[in-house]
Amino acid sequence: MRGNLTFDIAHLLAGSLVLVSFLQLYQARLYALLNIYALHALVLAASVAWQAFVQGAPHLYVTAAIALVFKAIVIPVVLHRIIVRLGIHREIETVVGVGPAMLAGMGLVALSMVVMLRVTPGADPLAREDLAFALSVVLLGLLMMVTRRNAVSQVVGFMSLENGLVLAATGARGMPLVVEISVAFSVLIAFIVIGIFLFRIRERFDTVDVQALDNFRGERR
Amino acid sequence: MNFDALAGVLLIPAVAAAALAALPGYRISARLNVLAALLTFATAVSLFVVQPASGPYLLVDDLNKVFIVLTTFVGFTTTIFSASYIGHEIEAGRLTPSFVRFYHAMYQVLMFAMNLALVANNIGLMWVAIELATLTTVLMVGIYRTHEALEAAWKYFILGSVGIGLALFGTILVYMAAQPVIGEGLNAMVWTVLVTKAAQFDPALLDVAFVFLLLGYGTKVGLAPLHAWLPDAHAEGPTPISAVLSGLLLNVALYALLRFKMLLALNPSALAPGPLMVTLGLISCLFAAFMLYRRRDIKRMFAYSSIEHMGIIVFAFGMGGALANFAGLLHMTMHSLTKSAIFYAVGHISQVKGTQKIADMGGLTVSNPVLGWGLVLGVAAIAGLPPLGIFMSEFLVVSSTFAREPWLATVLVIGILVGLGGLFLRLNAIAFGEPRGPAAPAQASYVPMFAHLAIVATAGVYLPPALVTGFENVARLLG
Amino acid sequence: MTVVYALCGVAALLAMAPAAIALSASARSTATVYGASLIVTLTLAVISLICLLGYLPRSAVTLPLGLPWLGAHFRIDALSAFFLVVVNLGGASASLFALGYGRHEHSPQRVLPFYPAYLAAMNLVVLADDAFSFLVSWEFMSLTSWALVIAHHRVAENVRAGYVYLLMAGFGTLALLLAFGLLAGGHGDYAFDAMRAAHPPMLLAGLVLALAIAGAGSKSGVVPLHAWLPLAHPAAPSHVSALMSGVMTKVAVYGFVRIVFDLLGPPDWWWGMVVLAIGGATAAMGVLYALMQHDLKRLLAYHTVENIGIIYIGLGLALAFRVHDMPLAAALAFTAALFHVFNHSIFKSLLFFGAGAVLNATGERDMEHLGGLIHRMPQTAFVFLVGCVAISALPPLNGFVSEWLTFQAILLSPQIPAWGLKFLVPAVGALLALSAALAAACFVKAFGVSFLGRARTPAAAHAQETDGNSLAAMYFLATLCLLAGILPGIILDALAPVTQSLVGSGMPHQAGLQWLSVVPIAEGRSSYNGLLVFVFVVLSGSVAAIAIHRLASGKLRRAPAWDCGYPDPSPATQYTASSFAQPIRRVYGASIFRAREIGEMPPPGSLAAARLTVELRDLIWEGAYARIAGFVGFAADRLNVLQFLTIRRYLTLVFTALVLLLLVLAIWP
Amino acid sequence: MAVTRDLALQFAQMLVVLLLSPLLTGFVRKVKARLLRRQGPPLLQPYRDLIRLLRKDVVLAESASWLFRAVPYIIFAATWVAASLVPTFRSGLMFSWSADLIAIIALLGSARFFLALAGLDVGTSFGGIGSSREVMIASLAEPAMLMIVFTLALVAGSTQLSTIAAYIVSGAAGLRVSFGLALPALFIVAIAENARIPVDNPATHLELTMVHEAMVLEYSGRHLALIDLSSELKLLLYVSLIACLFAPWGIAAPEADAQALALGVVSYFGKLALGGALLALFETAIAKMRVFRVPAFLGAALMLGLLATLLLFVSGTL
Repeated sequence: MRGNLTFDIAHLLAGSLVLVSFLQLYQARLYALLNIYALHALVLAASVAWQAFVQGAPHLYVTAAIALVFKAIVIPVVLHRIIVRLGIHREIETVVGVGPAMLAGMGLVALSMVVMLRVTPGADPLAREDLAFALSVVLLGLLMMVTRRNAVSQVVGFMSLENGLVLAATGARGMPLVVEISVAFSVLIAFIVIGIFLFRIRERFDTVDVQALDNFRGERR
Repeated sequence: MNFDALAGVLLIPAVAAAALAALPGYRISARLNVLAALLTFATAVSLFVVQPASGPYLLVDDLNKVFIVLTTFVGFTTTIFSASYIGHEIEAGRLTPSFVRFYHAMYQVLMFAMNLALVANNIGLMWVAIELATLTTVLMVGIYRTHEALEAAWKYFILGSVGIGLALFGTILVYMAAQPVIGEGLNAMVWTVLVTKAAQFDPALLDVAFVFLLLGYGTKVGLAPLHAWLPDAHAEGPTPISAVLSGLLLNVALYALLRFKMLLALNPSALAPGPLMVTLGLISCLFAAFMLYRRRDIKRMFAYSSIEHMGIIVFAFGMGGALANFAGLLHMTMHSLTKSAIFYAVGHISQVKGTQKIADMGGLTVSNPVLGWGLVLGVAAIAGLPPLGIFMSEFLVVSSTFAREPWLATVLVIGILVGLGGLFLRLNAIAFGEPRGPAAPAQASYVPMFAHLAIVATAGVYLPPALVTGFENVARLLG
Repeated sequence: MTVVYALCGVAALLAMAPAAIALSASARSTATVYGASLIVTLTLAVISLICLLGYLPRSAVTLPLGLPWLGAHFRIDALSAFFLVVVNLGGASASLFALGYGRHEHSPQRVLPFYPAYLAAMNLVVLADDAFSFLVSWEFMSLTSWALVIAHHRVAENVRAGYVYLLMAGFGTLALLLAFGLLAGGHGDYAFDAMRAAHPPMLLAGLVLALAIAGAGSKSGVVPLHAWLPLAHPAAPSHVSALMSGVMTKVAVYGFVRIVFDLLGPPDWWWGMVVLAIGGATAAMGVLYALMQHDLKRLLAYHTVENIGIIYIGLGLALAFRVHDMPLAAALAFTAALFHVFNHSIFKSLLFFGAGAVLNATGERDMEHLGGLIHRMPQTAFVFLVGCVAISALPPLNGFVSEWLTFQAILLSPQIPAWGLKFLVPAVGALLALSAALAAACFVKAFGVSFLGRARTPAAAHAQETDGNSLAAMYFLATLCLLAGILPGIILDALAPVTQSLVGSGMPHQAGLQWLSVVPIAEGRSSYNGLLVFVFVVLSGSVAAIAIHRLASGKLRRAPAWDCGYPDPSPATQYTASSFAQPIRRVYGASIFRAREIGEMPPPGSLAAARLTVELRDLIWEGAYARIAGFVGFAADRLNVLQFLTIRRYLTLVFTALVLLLLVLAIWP
Repeated sequence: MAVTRDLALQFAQMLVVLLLSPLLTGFVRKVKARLLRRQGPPLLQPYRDLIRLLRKDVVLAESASWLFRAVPYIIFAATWVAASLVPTFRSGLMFSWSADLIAIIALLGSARFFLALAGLDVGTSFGGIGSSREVMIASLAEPAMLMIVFTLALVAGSTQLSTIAAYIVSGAAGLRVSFGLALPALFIVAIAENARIPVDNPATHLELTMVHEAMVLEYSGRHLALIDLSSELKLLLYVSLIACLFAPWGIAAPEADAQALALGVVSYFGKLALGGALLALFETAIAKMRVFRVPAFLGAALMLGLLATLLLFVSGTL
């Protein structure tokens, strides 16, 4: 690693990614959420690019590009369309209120910090901090999936989780297959979005859910 | 990489998949499917004769040889079953030829993916393979395009993707742990290199990694509380896929877990993965055992029984030690064979009766004696009654555990007993009493089912020494 | 070498199962299978008898089967030789009986394949010499007998009975599995020799005893683990019921003896008490339950419970004597137990055969629908009567001898210095006496109601005498009952090597005594001579008969029954089974069964029939089994909710698991 | 020589009990009558009854089976053998070792078993009443009797009657609490076993409380005679049992000479007379009880016996 500045910048980017995750948790409207997600992807792209520069690994630029084009532009637009086409109403139904969710998020970030900083200092500090942030992003993404009812916001949750993964992957110095993985994940996300569109999942995953089929099969007692 | 058996195990399914995707007409493609599976199996067996050297991407050792042969064998028998099953489905008009073509191609892709996951020498590659296997099964679960099938597929897809995500994170962490020791680049993801250096890895990182891997791959193994996708995927997919899911895919995920367990076991200061696995195993076993009692859908019931047995297997590996590991391997093998046999029977039964509802079948031993008694035998086997194979493994697990950890063994025994009760409660309704529902003779191929049951029955009283030595080596490998 | 012969026989039996499936189409399958199994079991019985008498070597063999690194060990020693005799004698007579009885079986293909396998399994249990082969054979025995229990699966209650049976069998097997796990000590050495060599510490040994009682006890039907027995035994075809009641329970006793007396090493001070208490309770409860039954086969099944109790009393005494090293007394008690094992296997099979013959002739198991069969089936009635006298422990038949020996053993126990026993043993003795008396009462009821009196239903009125094979089997067993009763010394001597090997001493040699009488300890102390008693009774009876017919009148007139001048033609006015049991029910039932009699007397003038309903409650079932079943159902319902969550909730589960594990990591030291 | 003498004595004993038993019954009836200020039948009346019955021919119910006809002989034989094994005037009889006390009780038990069956055989309600009550009573009386046997056996260290008698004569036993408990128990059991008041009434018919008489209701002629004779034998057996167990004085030892034998016979007659008189006295003094109070009555006997046994288990000296 070269000097302190690189460290700080990577740190800054990763940290801001966490911050944006919090912003996502904070949102109450779908469109806003989508925009924030675009921002999330943008920050990710930046941090990936920076990592590419720091590690001198040109292939990471591809990942960054994917993040930029696909996640920051295409997906939000498509989802936007879907919302319009399916006439999904714009409020985000939450399971727990925004306040508690934020608190839980805090807890998760703290948890991931503790877990990661137990790592013996021998390891590359840049990687370590990065990992801590990545883990918190992942957990926050999961939290989002768990605490939001709308299908779209859950998808967004999943995508930010995946952003966390990419962040971790790129943070790992010289990790092979990163590009492939990010591609694979983009495919996965595409599948999900298509699924939402195909299955006409208006409100939440719950509407197409095993409940229906179990009532149908009469297994419920 | 010159062409050897190892490449064969991968190439044959890949080529077959391409061919099947191109071929119209299900009869010929079904035959081709069988042929390809047979070839794969043959090549897999040849691994025992000449063990090819393992490169940076692929490897063969005692551990995965067992898995590969098991996978290819069940894969092969399942194709035979699937031939007659799909034939009936087409006549019944539940599947259109185009879907059947897709199905066959996907089947081979699935085989390819699972074999790849097994022979992968690279944790990243393994991850990719398992993700591929998951996605293919998702597509096949949804193949009937009924509301329930899509439901199940969607559920499987979402939960599976999260699992994949967690597993990836774990994989990255393992790389992070290895990278300072081994250095950047590919080597830090290669098993054969990792195991040599595992002792110097950062234990804390390994711990976190294992948590994520346990949950990520555990989702695929179907451990409670990560099991949610499993029963529905089994119940709604075509029965051959249920057989493959229960018989193979769970094993493949388990294989991944075992690999990482070995890695942790090699590192003295990392946390022992045993307790975690034991806990999850017991939870799954007990939970699934109780879930059996309220089942109305026959396939879903056996899906839960798969969860129960995966719990027992994970428990055994978690206990560790030569005896328990041996028992775990044996149990896994026996479970794959038995459970797939059961699903063969169930597939034909549900085709005969035209339903999967237990309430609508009954007196099967009267209306369709062969199927009925086959099912009874299978259930007896899966419930761990002698002289069938699972009894031996359960005997070893319980008796070896009881001397070390009496309470754990007691809990496990309770789980087994409750499971037995649940299974036979339903079996009585299915196989005995006044026959109900249509009793048309099934045009079924009984060969795969009874072949499996015969193997299981023999294994219950006699294990060939070669197999034993093989298992013992693996058990030693697992520590 | 002997064991090899035995294994060959077993192999032959096993081979018969697939053969039976192959034959199931042909009409001769029944005769073939039962004939073959008759031959094989008879040969096995002879071989093992010769071996028990010591003319064949007691040998062991290891086959490359079972656990790979252990192999399947088989061995014949004195104990297993004796039990082999019991098993195969029962098997042979059952096969002979089935040669006739089986012809009436309406779905033979559900009986024939399992029957020989069942016989083979019981033989294997007795032969096995390592934990794995033992348990495999043990559970295989359960599995095959389960299949036989549900042979008539269209009757829902049979399937239910089979279900309860299978669960209890599984429970027992797992208990034994744990016991062996303890004995083997975790290092996977499951050969019995190794277990004999390594004695577990006393506390663990106690645990093993408890597990052995749970495992072998549940199979042999000790209270309160007996619940499955009266359900399953009657459900099976009668010759199988005979095997289950007469033989399989004995195999279970063998398992108990093998573990506790052979593998477990020196007993702890309290073992004898526990076994004694269980035995006493089992004997008394069994016979009381039996008295309340009016289903003939279920009544017999409950009597099996009682007799098992008597056997366990003997075993408990033997343990107690062993603790305070009194080898002679221990030998006496142990011999009494084994002798009762033999006796019970004989007369219980005989009685079940009789019940089966009745079932065939009338299609009825309910005694309330029988009556007067002695006129229609005199021979069956006669042999059944012999069985009744034998099981009621009345001289000069065999049942009396074994109970007499048990009493003699009890009379030796005051010399034991342990205080707990000083209170326990007399109580158990009283229970034993009580159960003997009640058993007599119960079989007066069983024989009197179903065979004597007047026919209560047309079915009973038109019954036909059963066929020759069945009669042959029953006469054979009846003869054995008599012989074992009047010449017990021979059997006691044959048992000597068994006691010698397990409790370190044998009873004094009986063969040399004058008039073939039996002297357990010393001439002055007690002695019994069945032969003389029998001869005296026969002589004096016939002398009286001859004298009277010679000197006084021998004339005889038939006339309507007098009945104090109020004869009633309707057979409904006879005493029924339940009315016969009513006085005893009033004495014992109120407390044990919460028995209540509700009489509805219609007002004067109304033409409605007065009715008396008796309700009994099975407190053990309600207290234990029903509760457990209830709990399982409750838990199943509660957990079943997890089948119907939304995807988001499932994700929550995953998420929680993840966070929990991470927290564990975080706070891990 | 000795063998023939023993054999002779054994058969003498058998004849003695057979011939004396009706006399004892007659004696009891006579004493009862006198106690009631009645003349009563002559002493030899039972013999006359027996002979008359034997001469009459049997009237057999149509629904009676072969068992019904065999039972009287079985009962008679069992009771006779049992009675002839109890030492009366001389202990250590030739075949006394062929059945100890337990076996004798069991022999009587088999007699009862068959009698109860006979009660059910004709298929009348009265027979049913009789047998069901009989077995209920027996189910309490037999355990009580066995407990008493335990008591004696534990004291004397033997279940052989001769040995017990000899032991008690020898005085080694002394006076014991357990005997004090066992004697009344034995008395109660004897009352119940012989169907005497207050458990049952040998003299009546057509009473819903009757037990023994109800069972034998359908018997007539020689069968009835045998049954009566065996019940008389049973009474004699119990009296001589009590005599031999609790008052064995005067019984001639096995190696006794002629005059000792004579003494034994005389003392035996004395004991019989005393026992019969006491029984008659008791029967006249007490009233018949309801059937369902009998269990309590017998339960008392069982408790006494159990208590005596317990005492002996806990301390050998009591």
